[in-house]
Amino acid sequence: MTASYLTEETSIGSWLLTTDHKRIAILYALGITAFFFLGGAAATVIRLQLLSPNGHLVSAGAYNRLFTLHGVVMVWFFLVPAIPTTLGNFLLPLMIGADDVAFPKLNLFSWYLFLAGGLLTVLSLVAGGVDTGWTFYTPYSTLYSNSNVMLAAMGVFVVGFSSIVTGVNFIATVHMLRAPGMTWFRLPLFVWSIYATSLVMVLATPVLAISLLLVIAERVLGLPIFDPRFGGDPLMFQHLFWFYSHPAVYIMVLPAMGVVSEIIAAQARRKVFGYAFMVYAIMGIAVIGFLVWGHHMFTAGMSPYASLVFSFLSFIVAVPSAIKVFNWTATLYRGQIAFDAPMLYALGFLGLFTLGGLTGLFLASIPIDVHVTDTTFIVAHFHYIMVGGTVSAFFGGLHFWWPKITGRLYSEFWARTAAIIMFCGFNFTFFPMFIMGYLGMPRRYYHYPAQFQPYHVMASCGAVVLAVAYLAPLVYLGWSLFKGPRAGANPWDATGLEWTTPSPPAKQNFAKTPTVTSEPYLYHEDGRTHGDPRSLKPHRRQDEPAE
Amino acid sequence: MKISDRDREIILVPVLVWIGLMVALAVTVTYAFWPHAPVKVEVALVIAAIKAALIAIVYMRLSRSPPLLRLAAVAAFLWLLMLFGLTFADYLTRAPG
Amino acid sequence: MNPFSRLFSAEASTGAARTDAIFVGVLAFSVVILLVVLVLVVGFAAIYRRGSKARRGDLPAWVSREVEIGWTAATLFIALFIFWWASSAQFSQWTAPPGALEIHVVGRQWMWKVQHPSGAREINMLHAPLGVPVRLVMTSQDVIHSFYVPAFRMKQDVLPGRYTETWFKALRPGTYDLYCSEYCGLDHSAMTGHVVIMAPADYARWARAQPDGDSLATQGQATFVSLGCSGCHGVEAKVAAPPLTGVYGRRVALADGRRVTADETYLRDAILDPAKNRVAGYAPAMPSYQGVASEEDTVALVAYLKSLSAPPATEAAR
Amino acid sequence: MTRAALLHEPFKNIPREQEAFLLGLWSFLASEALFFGALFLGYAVVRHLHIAGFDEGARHTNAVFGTANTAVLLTSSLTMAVAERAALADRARLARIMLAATLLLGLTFLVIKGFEYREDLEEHLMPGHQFAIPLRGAVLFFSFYWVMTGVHALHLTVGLGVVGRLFGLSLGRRLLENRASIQTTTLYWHLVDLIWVVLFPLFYLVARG
Ligand code: HEA
Ligand code: HEA
Ligand code: HEC
Ligand code: CUA
Ligand SMILES: [Cu+2]
Repeated sequence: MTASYLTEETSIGSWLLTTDHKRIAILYALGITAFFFLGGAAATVIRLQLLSPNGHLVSAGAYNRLFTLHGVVMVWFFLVPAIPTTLGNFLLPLMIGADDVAFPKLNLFSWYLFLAGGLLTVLSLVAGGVDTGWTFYTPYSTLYSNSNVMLAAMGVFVVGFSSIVTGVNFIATVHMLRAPGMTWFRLPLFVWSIYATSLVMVLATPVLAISLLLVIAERVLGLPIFDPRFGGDPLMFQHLFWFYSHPAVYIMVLPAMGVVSEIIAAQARRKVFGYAFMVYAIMGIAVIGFLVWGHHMFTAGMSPYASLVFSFLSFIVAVPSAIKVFNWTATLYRGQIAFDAPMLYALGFLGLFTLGGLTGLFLASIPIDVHVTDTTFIVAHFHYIMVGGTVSAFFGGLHFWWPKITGRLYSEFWARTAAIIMFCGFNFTFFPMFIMGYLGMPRRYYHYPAQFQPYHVMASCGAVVLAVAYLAPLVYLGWSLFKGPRAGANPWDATGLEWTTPSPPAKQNFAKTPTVTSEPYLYHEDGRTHGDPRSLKPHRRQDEPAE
Repeated sequence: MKISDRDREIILVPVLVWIGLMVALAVTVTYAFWPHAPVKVEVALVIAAIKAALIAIVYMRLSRSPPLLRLAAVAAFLWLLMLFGLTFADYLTRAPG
Repeated sequence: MNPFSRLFSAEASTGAARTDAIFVGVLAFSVVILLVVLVLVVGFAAIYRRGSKARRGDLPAWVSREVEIGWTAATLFIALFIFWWASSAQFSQWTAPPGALEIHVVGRQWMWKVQHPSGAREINMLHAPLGVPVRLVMTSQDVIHSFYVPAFRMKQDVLPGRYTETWFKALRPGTYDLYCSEYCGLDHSAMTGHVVIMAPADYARWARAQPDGDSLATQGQATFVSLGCSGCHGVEAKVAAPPLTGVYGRRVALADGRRVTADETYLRDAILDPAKNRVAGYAPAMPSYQGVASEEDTVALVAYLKSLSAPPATEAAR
Repeated sequence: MTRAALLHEPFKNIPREQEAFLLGLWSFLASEALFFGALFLGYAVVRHLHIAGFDEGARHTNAVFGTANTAVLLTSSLTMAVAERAALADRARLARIMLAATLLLGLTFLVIKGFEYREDLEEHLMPGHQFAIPLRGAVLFFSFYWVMTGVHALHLTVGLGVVGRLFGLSLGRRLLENRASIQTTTLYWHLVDLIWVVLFPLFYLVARG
């Protein structure tokens, strides 16, 4: 057996100075895992504190720092980079038949930026934390907060720059390095989704950078940019912030949609239904997503006419998401559906994203939003999409490509069990928040009126279940690294160039540049067989090594 | 010394554009300081736009770039339009005062 | 009371019932859509599980581009319908009906200060009459807060440096929770209070019984003198300053050519930021009272200036 | 060194690699456009809210410095454009001279800007307790003035770095091989110039005469 990208060189230096996209993906994965558990630890303390209406597990100031840390870390250091920089980095070149991303050194540089941003943020934590909420609203963040706003904002600024660099890299890669015959409409949907995500990263992130820069300028140099005493307008900050942060939610969900498309097609052994529409939907979400940011400001003191426009556009942006949901559903029709762990995660995504997305429609309706904005209803909405949706999809993708990345097979039993526990624990944690949110429970509340306690207790119990489900993969995936059976090149019998390479791939992805001659997802041949099981590949993945 | 085609491309075109830019600069400064001239801000911005376009199209070679690169430039412009358009949808329709 | 027994907390204002109706409507749509998706997914998953005997093969002819366009159009239609329904309900209700009782709210870390037209003041409490539209004119002394009364389904951010407003018409007497729902620092979760809705006669009695005495406008009149406004705007003033009788609601021509209607925000700006709207035909002599007049002074001054317009808007409701 | 040696992984041919560099850079420029665009937006919004104060502030900047700097920067764009065209046409000497000129002009800009900043500070135009203009809004004008010119100067400094690198290569006679670097550096320099062209009227011209 020839050396894989993992074994070719093994020194620490060969990792830290690598320009191999696959190794960089691993580096990112390590960082992201650390941040996920850091954010998760904060969530754990939040949930413990909220067990009782006026508990004193932590102080009010510490509570505020905890949810800020949780939001900042989970959004910028976990979910925004999660799929693009790990699965995206690993798979993008493989899927389009390239040997690496367009600018390999820049790719490594981007990881160091990520690391630097992360260190700054951790530093702000060590130095006492930040208490502004992940939204950094002025004038609280500029004039009133006594916490380390500057360090944290700089951390986010730097990691934003890392985002931009990664986006630029991926855009150039998709445009310039597709293998011969890999036309745009032969690209796997995952590639499309990463491409769309990159566009959003490149065009939205600079605006976040500016909004944070202005906050820093006001705090450090005393320039009264948002200071109402001097006529500055705090709402301007909100416009700038949400111009980034709404598109950013699509940075967080588009790659997940890509992952799910791959998994569902492979597990249902069916061509993705309405491929072209899926592509239009991805691009539509990416572009229209830039036009709806004002829906975070319905009660902020914005002009009612602007609210109307933003509400309208928010309903429009829901339509491409609907197209995707229906197409995934239709892909199942007449399939040969297997229920391996990745599929369980993908189906979990489908349900939870739909529910979370539909509650987005509630929020886009102005009268409802006036009532529920800044309540736990919002908290539930975005956890449904981001945790129920994207994190599930991330886990699905991780399991799906685990054999490719590591060359090992994980325990299917434990993986399915974890998937199911995760789904249950998730609903248990966050569904109560919809109810108490509609009853009026404000978010970011350290103490709360006693009538909400039953819901909070439910949520906290659910969170325990959820924590177990998130810790489990650490164990069984870790175990598989050493003891798992070796994986063949294509354990799922899936289409896609990445499966034509050995598992794990060699350092140079393709000994010979592949030529593409057909559309993606040609699973139909199986499906044609009118349910005759004999012509099928074995039910589960093939566990024997290929070579 | 006679000007070859190459020199024309290398030197003449950039110099002509530079002359255009300097003239525009002179015009915009003069107009700005002209007492009581109307629509000053608008004129200044239009001239700035012309200068920016000259730089982008000739110096940055948008006129000869592959469509893809032009698309990137156009995208930047469109996205700026969204940013300004919708933000001012708020500010211009706020209650008077 | 058992909180599981009902999804809705009390609907205590006209707006509450409206919001709940829209909520239930959107909920119905969503449940149907969610059920359709779930039934299809689970159904397909069961029928087409790997190895089942169900018919496979190419898709039937009717499943094609048209289906795709069909459900896109249907979704668009539903989305637009919900938008239209929710927004039209909201838009007709955006501003308070004329003649609403006007109560001023000033938020600060971490309390609510309320000033009634009668001059009564209270903290973390808002007494208001039943069945009368109440308009809240609000501002903040420091950071952004948000005035939230779940029972009214009503919320409005309260911003430093400007007025925001909202309104309600209470339908049921009682005491309701008031929260600050925009994160505002350490004691954000302690910035709560109560709204007490009482019969109009009781409200009038309550207001009279408050020790603060003078009405807000009268307090404003005193401030008008003590801050020296009357030195310029008074009858015998030597400075040429616009007369302020009837200023509220007037169309004012400004020096830069704009014409605006003098509302509360305009009056507030005139006091705190006169450079913003210079009145045409006068020297720009009006000084800024930023830092001199507190938010409460300003509220009183604005109330006084409004009382100079006949008929005083606040009088009708009383 | 031969041209072929310049082909980097993962590219298979040079024209594609070149175009990839250009596309990458243009994407980055689009990002930069939104970066400054957000600042322009801030300026526009606050000016909309405080026209009088903004215009008063704008009368306090020094239009002589501003105009001189615009001329300097436009000229540097000329020299940079010539440098690029010369390098691509294999005229190393001309390219080297023009790169040096660009560096000098860029430095001149920073020096002039330095003098201007000093004067601004002496006139108490830095927002703070001693700020010179009492009119409301003026202090916001100057907040944007400092941030935007500062961020621009930072970009220019980075530009000097990358142009300096090219100049270094040209000294080592290795300039002509680095076509991608030449083109991307030129684009970046022009963008920095372009942004100044828009900044200039906003800070120096809007309320004169
Ligand atoms: C990945 C993250 C993500 C995603 C994808 C979304 C998607 C959507 N979001 Fe969400 N949102 C957040 C993350 C996300 N959101 C976060 C983090 C916040 C809070 C930030 C904070 O304040 O801290 C927030 C807040 C938020 C608000 C502001 C609430 C407030 O603070 O007052 C609004 C308001 O309109 C909103 C709307 C929407 C809409 C309409 C969509 C749509 O894109 C959803 C589209 C999907 C569907 C609609 C489901 C599938 C469709 C069908 C099954 C067909 C049926 C559909 C129709 C009939 C139209 N979101
Ligand atoms: C983007 C991704 C993301 C993710 C993945 C999560 C994951 C979770 N979040 Fe998240 N959350 C946000 C994004 C995210 N959140 C954002 C943006 C906010 C808004 C912040 C703000 O208001 O500013 C928020 C706010 C928020 C709140 C509201 C706080 C408030 O308003 O007062 C709550 C409350 O329950 C909560 C809970 C949870 C829980 C239980 C999880 C769980 O899914 C987490 C599960 C994971 C684990 C439990 C990890 C397991 C590891 C361990 C258990 C190790 C423990 C180790 C030690 C304790 C040493 N979150
Ligand atoms: C030094 C003189 C002076 C003082 C003191 C003064 N003003 Fe004025 N005020 C003016 C002048 C002159 C104008 C018209 C020009 C302008 O808009 O600046 C004006 C305009 C106004 C307007 C706008 C009138 C309109 O027709 O639209 C209001 C309202 C107002 N002042 C209220 C006040 C209040 C309240 C105070 C005290 C807190 C006050 N003024 C103190 C001189 C003064
Ligand atoms: Cu005041 Cu939160
Ligand atoms: Cu949003």
